[in-house]
Amino acid sequence: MVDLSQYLPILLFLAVALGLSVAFVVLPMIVGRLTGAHNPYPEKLTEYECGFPAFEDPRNQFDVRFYLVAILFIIFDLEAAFIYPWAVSVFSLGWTAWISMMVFIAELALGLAYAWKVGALEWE
Amino acid sequence: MSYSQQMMMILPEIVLALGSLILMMVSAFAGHRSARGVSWAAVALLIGAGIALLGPASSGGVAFYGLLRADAFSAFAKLLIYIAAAVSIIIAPRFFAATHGDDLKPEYPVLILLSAIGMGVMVSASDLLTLYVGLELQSLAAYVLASFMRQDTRSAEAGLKYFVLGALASGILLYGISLVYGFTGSTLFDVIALQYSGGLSTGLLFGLVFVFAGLAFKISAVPFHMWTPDVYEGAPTPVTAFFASAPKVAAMGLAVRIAVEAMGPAVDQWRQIVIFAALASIILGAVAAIGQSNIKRLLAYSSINNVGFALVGLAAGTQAGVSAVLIYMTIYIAMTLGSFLIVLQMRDENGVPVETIASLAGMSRTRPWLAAALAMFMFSLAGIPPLFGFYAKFAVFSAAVDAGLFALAAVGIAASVIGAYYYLRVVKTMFFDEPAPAFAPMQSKVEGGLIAISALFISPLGYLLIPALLSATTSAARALL
Amino acid sequence: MTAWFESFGMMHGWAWFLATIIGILVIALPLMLAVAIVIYVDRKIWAAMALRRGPNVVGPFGVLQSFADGLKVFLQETIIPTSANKGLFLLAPIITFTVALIVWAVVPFQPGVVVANINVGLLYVLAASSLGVYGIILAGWSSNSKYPFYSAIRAAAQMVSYEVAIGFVLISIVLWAGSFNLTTIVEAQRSIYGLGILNGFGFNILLFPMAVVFFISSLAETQRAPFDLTEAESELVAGYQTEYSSMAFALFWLGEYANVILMCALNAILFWGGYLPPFDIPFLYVVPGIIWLLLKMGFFFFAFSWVKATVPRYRYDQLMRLGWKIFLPLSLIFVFLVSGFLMLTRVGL
Amino acid sequence: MIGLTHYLVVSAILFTMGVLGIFVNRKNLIVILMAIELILLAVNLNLVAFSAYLQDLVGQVFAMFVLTVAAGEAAIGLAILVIYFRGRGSIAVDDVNRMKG
Amino acid sequence: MNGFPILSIMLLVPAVAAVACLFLDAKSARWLALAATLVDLALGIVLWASFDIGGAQWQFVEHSDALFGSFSWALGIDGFALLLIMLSVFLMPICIGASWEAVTERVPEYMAAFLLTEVLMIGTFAAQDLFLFYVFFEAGLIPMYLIIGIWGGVNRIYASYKFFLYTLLGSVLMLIAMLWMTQQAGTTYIPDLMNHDFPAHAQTWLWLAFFASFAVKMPMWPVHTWLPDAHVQAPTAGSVILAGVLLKLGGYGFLRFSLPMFPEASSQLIWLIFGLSAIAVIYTSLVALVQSDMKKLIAYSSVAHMAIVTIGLFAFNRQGIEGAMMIMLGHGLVSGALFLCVGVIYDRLHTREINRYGGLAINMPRYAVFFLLFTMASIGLPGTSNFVGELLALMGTYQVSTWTALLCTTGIILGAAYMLYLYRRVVFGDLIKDDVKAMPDLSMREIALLAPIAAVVLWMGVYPESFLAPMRQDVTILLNRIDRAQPASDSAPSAGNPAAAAARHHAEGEAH
Repeated sequence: MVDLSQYLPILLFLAVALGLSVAFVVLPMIVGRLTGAHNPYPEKLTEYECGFPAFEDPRNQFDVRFYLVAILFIIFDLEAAFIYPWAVSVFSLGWTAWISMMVFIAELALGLAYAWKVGALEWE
Repeated sequence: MSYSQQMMMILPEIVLALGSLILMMVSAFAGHRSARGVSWAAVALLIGAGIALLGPASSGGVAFYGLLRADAFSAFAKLLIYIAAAVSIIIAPRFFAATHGDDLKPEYPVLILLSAIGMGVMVSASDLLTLYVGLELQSLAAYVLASFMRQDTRSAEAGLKYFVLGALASGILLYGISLVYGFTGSTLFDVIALQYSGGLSTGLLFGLVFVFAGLAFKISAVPFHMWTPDVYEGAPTPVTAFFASAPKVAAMGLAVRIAVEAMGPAVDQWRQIVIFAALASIILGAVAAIGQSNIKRLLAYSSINNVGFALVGLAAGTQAGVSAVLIYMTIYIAMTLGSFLIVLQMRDENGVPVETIASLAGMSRTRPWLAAALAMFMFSLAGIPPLFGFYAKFAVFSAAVDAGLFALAAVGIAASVIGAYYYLRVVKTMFFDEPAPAFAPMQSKVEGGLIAISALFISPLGYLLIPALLSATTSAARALL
Repeated sequence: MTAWFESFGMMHGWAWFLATIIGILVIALPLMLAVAIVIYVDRKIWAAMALRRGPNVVGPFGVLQSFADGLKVFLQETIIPTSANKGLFLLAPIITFTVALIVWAVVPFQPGVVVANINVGLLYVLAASSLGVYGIILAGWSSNSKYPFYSAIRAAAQMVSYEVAIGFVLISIVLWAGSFNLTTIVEAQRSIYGLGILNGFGFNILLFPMAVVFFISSLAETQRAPFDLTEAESELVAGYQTEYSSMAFALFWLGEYANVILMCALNAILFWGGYLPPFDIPFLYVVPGIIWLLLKMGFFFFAFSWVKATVPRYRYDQLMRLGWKIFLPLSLIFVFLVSGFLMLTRVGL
Repeated sequence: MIGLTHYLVVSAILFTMGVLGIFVNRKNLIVILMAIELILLAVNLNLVAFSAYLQDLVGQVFAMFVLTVAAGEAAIGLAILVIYFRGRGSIAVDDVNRMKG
Repeated sequence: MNGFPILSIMLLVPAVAAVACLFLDAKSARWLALAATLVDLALGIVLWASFDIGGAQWQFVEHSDALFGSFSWALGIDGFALLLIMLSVFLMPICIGASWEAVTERVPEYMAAFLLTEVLMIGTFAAQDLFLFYVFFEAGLIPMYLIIGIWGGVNRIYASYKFFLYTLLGSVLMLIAMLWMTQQAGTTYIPDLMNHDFPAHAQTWLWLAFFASFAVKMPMWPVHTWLPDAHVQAPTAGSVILAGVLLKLGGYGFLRFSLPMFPEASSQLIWLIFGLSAIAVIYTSLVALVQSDMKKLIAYSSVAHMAIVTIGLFAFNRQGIEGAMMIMLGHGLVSGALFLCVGVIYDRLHTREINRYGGLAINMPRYAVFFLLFTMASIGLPGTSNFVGELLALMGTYQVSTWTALLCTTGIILGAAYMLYLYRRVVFGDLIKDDVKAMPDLSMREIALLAPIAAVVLWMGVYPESFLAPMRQDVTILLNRIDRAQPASDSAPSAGNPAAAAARHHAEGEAH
């Protein structure tokens, strides 16, 4: 199996970073209680609005174009996953590999052109 | 083998892929008004791809380090797929024009083409990876097609169901594939077959079971059939016609190829699964269809039922069995496309499509030819001679009996009588009942012509085609076994 | 350092563990310190460009301003709105800050000085920085308040849009370097092109446009001006952090600046030679690599502030257009050009 | 030492959770999409574990394909979900019942 | 006639006419149908005339392998088939004539359905390929389904379904058996199969599968229940063709397949046939006795008559088989004629209730005469066709099973009872009902329909040799084939023949 020990520091790093972040969030809350800064009351705990109660559900429907961006992102970002391995091996694989990937990129480009033309990228 | 030779083997796919990309651009730049042009161009492409099958695409053998196989089997299945796809494209424009003014979008033929490419890859696959890519290409386009009428909640719901269960099926299939890969150490069908010939470990058995379960989803065999009626009902009728024909051929072709080519040595194991699925599909498809009032749902259960019969051929696992499956699918798509063509004609005087069986009442008096054609399709689906549907059943049961599966054959064919009951109901409604309001007259000569062609094909005249069909399917089957 | 601990008779495993933890802390703690300084510097530069004085009360020239701010928020009350989803609300800043920190695990400061010298370092950078979106989305969603929600959605869309462009830009780098390992990438920039003495892909005529694209994308990725629409006060109050207070609020700021510093580092490492001196002249190597790296990062940070001070804010549609209609096609074309050029020169016809 | 079996067991658990997530979940369609991803995750875990065990790269290549195709699938699923939501105004699983038969 | 594909032509003529009918109006369709059936009749007469009695077993053979791939277009007839084909072509013009005025709705389709039925009937009798036979045999369902369903009575839908599904279920099992047989024997050619010895253990299953199909078609008790429903609901001509020809398909099947192909199984399961037949004769005769619907009565009588056919067939001797054939022919004519007679008065009064009639002898004397003739023929009065058949069949049966013969003979007596009772109630008595009084006597058209049948019925009764001669040689061949399985006889006390007994014992041993 692949030697995963190189990745162990990353795990440690993650633990340390997580510990630091949690500490930064939790400590002030404890300190707040100790110092008496912790003093909630209902008005303080309402969500931010322009001076009067909110009219509608804040998690209302939002523009479908955001979904569109999400969908396009998924496509383009993950199709790039094919290109990464290719990028480090194309020179040993030769022209066949290069042409194949160019065909693939051309298809991606056509997809982009299609999305562009049908207005999926418009934000007016 | 040179690179260009290998490219020649996938010429049909190349033609379709390039063509569909170009058409996609055309549809983006020219917009709605290009719909008809794109449709006919797509049909032309399918014809072109069909012609391209004549070359090395049908005789080339193995290409791309064993990933793909261009043989008679794949060529035959592709031919069926292209025909079904072309018909599905031709029948679409009028339906969409008639359905709350939602004009046909030029993307429709493009999606069908993309799906057809995927199906072509499926039936040519000789590696699990190719299989998966082809399957997904087909499925992804199909999901979109199912929810193509965006304003219609039923269509969206159909798309959703199709997507969820289709994705689940892919997942199950993939899980099986991962096990097969892990325990055989390869994704190439021939290597897998070697491993399977040396006895069956638990892992291999599990892999086999999951793979077959996933495939059962795709061909809508019981117990993984539950999406079929809803999707068939909800999807736009031309799309339903497409679903009932081409992907069935592709998935069945794939199932046959995996069963025979990759898991051939484990025939005793998968035969049990196939036999169970076949009988359950035949019986459930027939019984559940009885209570239906919507013609599209009825045809959905009919497709489940028919898949069961086709699986009987696969259960035989012999060359004759494979050939019988292909014969069955050939005749089946003619029957099912014909039936859906007639469903498309079911429009009230305002041109709004209707789907209830009751609205067919007395059609033999208002539209005698249409009624006669539908009656032929129904009798043929029921497998009553002298219609060609009989020969389809004859072929599969003949193969099953030759392979010694008497019980399967006997139970299966006895259950076909249940199926006959609901097919008869349609005929009864059309011929015996008092006429309901007549449908709007048929406007399209093309559709009339297609109905006539498919009706002629399944009429007794179809028997004259048996020698040709038999030699084609036999050489196709020989390519596998 | 492991060997040093081992000399005290420790087991190898423990020695390694201690050494790694110390290494991590050596990065993380100064980083937080750096963030504090950087915030101060940012404000100073900004002020200077606007002919203002900037922070100047706490400490000499106001250098302690950030620390005072930190102490203040630390002592503040943590307010959690009643309508918020409490667990997620607190989780959001934790994620943001954690993610901002962990990317540093693969950044090489000198030859061999790196916490985890993994072979797919660049992929790790991409993967870890993508996670930042979660913090923002969670913050906006869990606040259960209008403005944070809209802001979070915008921020997410913006980040993912530019991530696409960045993904393709990096491919050009990888093609040239032939590796995902960041150290290897830095080493690959040693005097390869550009008159034989310049160190850095950015000096290469084929990669320079990509360097520019990457720089601008990193602005957008960190939601710095002119792409700071998520915090456009006139529209969205304070963006997704609107409901936050105390250290939770500060963590977003810390995370944001940590990301800014990271982006500066990445710009330096990927395009401008990292710890290498800018010129491939032997005596420049006398200066330790880390100094060169810090200098380059400092330069980029200055550029970040400069932009912030001088460029007006983009509209959202302009922002998206830039990402999808200009950068993405451009980066695709450069993948073609770069790989084609390299094929011709390395493989030949 | 962690061996192949451990990976397979984890993968099997994930797979089961995914399948159960689809059939048991009665609440939200998004959860179903996530359950599908979980299944694919299980598959990828299997593939990569086998690939490492067999010293054979095909499994990893396969995993890459699964990843990307799954992305496409998720994109389409999301799109269909949006269409459905705009038509029905709900993504509760129990509301997916326009057709019964 | 060498090389002239007369059988194919006989199939082609009505087939083409059927398609043509669909394009015509009612009047032309009638004439076209009549013309086509008459042409077929003429061809049939030519066929009979040129049939070489005592010549080759199979005549007019046509064979084309290439046509269908897995099975071939093989036609050819022996004596049995010849006679049944003659029966079909003879009855068809009469059926068309019978519907001339009775059917007014959707005439073109009606005529097409009938012509199609004719094609399929001739095809069934002439087919020499196992699957070609099956196709023709089974396809007959479609036109009959439509005929009953569209032009039938009130309860037509139920009847049509019952007819269709019963028959289908029986047939599909036969198909499986056929598939196995062809695989085993390596041929689909019926004459070859008839000489193929299937293993005894398999024979039982195959025999049962075939039995499932033919028993329904025949129909044998207890699967006969579709028949009364179908008869009652079908239009007159439909009943005629159903009783006249379609019921004979079952008998023909036993004769063509069950006996020569599975002699051991036939012999082994003879108790089944005899038992069911004996029950059928008595039970259905009793049921017929209490019917108030004329068609139903005749339908039940058909079941009883067909039961005598089955016992005759399975008597394993010349008398039995020849007798069974004679009953099939005779019953085809007589029951057809009886249905026509019912149709005649039904056309006038639109009821089949026996009690609604009475005293027809007074105002419809010509009708009464014809009706009397056919009633007597049905009873089996000497001089009529059925006498010959029933006598021979019972004689044959007596040699095998005294008891069966005895029980079945009671059927003859009961038959006399219900037929005479029917005749008494309809034709005799006082003419009191006004609407009955207003009924006119037979028209020329109706006489033209009934007279030929009457002539043939008398001909068969007086000179049966014309009909026995063509099949004599075939019976011999069949007997040679099945002789080895000859069942034990309980009524022929003899000195005993050790060799035959040993052979029989051996055969039975095999069968077990």
